[in-house]
Amino acid sequence: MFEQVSTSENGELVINVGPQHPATHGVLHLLITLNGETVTKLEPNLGYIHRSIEKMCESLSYRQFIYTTSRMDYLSSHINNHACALTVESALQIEIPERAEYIRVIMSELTRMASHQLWWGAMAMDLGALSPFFYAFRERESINDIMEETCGARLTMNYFVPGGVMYDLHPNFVAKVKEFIVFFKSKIDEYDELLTGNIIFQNRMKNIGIISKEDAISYGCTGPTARGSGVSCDIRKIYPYSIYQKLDFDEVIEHGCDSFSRYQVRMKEMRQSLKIIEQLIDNIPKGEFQAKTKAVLKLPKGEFYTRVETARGELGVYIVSEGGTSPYRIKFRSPGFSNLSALEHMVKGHKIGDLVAIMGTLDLVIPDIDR
Amino acid sequence: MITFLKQYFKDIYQAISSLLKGMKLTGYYFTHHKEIITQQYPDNKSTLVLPERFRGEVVMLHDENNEHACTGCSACELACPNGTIKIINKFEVNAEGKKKKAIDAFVYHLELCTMCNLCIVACPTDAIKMAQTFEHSVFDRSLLTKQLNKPNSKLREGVE
Amino acid sequence: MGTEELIQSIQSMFPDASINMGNNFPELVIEKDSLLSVLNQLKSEPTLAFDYLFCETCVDWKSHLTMVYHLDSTRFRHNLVIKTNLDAQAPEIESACHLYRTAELHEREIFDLFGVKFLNHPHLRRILLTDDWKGHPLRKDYDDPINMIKL
Amino acid sequence: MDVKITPPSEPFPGTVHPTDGGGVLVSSLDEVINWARSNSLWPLVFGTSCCAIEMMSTAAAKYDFSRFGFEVARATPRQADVIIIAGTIVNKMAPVLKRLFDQMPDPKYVIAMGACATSGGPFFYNTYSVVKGADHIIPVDVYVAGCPPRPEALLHALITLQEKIKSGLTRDQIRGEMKAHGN
Repeated sequence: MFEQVSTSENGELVINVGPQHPATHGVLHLLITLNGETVTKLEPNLGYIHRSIEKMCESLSYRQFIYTTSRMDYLSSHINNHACALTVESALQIEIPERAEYIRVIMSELTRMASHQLWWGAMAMDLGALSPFFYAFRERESINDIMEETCGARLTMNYFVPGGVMYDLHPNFVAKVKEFIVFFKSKIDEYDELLTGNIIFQNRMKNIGIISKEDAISYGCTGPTARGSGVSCDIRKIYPYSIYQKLDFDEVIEHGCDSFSRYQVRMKEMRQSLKIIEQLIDNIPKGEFQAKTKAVLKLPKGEFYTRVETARGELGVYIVSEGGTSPYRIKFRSPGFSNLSALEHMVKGHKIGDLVAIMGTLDLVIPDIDR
Repeated sequence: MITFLKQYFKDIYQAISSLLKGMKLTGYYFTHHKEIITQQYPDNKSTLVLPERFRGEVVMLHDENNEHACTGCSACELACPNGTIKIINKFEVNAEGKKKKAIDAFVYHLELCTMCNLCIVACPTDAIKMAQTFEHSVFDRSLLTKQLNKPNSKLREGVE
Repeated sequence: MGTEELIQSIQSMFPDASINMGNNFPELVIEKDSLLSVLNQLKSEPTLAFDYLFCETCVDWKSHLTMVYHLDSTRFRHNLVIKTNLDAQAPEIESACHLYRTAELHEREIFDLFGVKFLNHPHLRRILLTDDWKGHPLRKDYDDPINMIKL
Repeated sequence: MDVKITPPSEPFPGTVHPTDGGGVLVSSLDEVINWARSNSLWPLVFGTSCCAIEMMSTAAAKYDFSRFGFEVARATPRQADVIIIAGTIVNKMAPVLKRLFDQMPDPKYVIAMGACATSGGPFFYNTYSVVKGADHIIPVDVYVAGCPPRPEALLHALITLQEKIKSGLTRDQIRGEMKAHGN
């Protein structure tokens, strides 16, 4: 299993990165073949956090299986829960109250921002800049406080249930989110000042990890990874779900195809998320927050697929139902899995030192890849 | 050659000036520590208030007569996705000579619990709720398996 | 192109195959031998241009396995599901990874969890589980009395 | 094949001979060493899943575990004193964890953070690849429940570990004492 550092016949060196490595953000194992310092081959070895979620869900009911998905891509747990709840609702044709839709979208966008903040801090730390990590976590904590007050947890919420949300909003929620919007707008400018404008950082990120538009599509890249290469793939725009079609926001697309454009996509997405929340926060409709549903949910026989946009890209939930109380087969099409497959294409020909700068902009969450 | 040198020094100047710009921000926060956000955790224990919805662990509510509202219907046990709750029932003979179901032990595996709140939602009599305690560090894992009903506790009158 | 038109044009392209509307996407059921030619035609036909394979998976129906391909067109934004049945004992199918690069990892995962053998795949090995793992865990008849504790 | 182990005729060099009563100087020196050890624990960066994010939060500005001397998070096991198992351990990862633990210099401590590391947690039932508790692989000193535990809960675990180090007792001694006190 552990292939030792070895040299192949033509003098190329094979080294292991991971599974315990600070820059892989988890337990990713990469087998890298080097010619001198240049990467000639890269092979991911997954499964160090393969928790058999798909098998597990086959024995859980439709109310219960949602909690496992919070642990899949834990940085966008609300959005994962949203995808599952949407699948069940569309299969049972449950109409959810408008208030619940508004709450869901606000929560999703807050999650997206928190995820991008963490990515920003962690990526900068990988490149050797330590202080962005602390700035990013300072802002992230204020999102966590808002979440905790309403959802009851900081990371793995289990707040979206089939039919709506679990509780109503906390009375302080609206005021706190408004406070956060003002607070974060100034901080995001600080982020740009601190890192984006830095020439050293820009030179480090530009012209590495290039993937063309056609390749990005062929490799199945989604999310900011593909949008940095000019692919329009925001599910919120092209196949709108929930109330996204009513909202005014832009799909951020950059055409640089390199690490820096992927970086910029995420920075601009944070501003778009703020814009979405600003539109919603003042006019959350009054009313019910949860539709009346049966105690035991039974999906009709058939196959159901839902696509949502998480912070990392397109998440698909594919449920095959036999008419029972638990899914016959469930498949999570996770964004990280496909984005990772493009890593070899991006890294090939670059120096080993650039690996971290390229992998950082893919924003991989390993439990999301392994499931 | 001249243009190359010009570009070279220009690059160095830009790099240093943009670096200083970022350093200025850090320097600002270093000297203006009006917004200290660090919590002094073990020292602020007396003043630390967690949000009331925070899910720390499942507890069973007992009143002053050592009575609870759990009928032993196992709705929570069925709702739990990963077998955290085990209810062991017994049959008690009441004053009229009828057999009545009551809980013998409400076993709660805190080490398995994911605080998903499904058991609280499922409970028809509101016998259990989430507590805000979070200090669950122990030296031995078996201490995390708890019995939630207190010894000699009874079902409250009128709860069906 | 609307969904009705899409179904009609695909039906006229493949008169032998059956196509009907599923819950979310139109579903095309084909023979497993014709998979590569069907995918090739769907990808190269300029009015269809299915250039993005967004999900590839397998379902175990005990009597047989079903491969499910979800296709999307980034130009026209229409979707199609392709299904093909495989034999449960010795499942074999042509690999799609020369048409869609993303299939490479997906197929390794399916090989790992279902045991489907993909012909002409560049390196078909286990990806999620260790190399010495016995069995394919997402099969319905998989049983592991040591690791799996049933609730 | 029969192998007989014959006891050495003279004591192995460096063997500590038990003395009556122990030395006053040495035992108080032990306390000083334990105190110093407990206040400069260097954790290994070992996060596999969700709990790793809470571990990062604990390292960040709001909770800041450097107030207790834990801030020097090391990426290599050879420089670390305590391994915080933050996340699920699966069968494929188990040998890696064991190897990391073996590479750490003595004295070494282990904190199992969260439900997955304590007992398999959310993935205890119906999974084929999850190790049901990290203590099947390496000995664990402190268990923290929660999914994931709050940063304060992790701090509490670290303070609990400090207490243990200061007391100078081993895992078995602590369990024995707990049994003696009826816990």
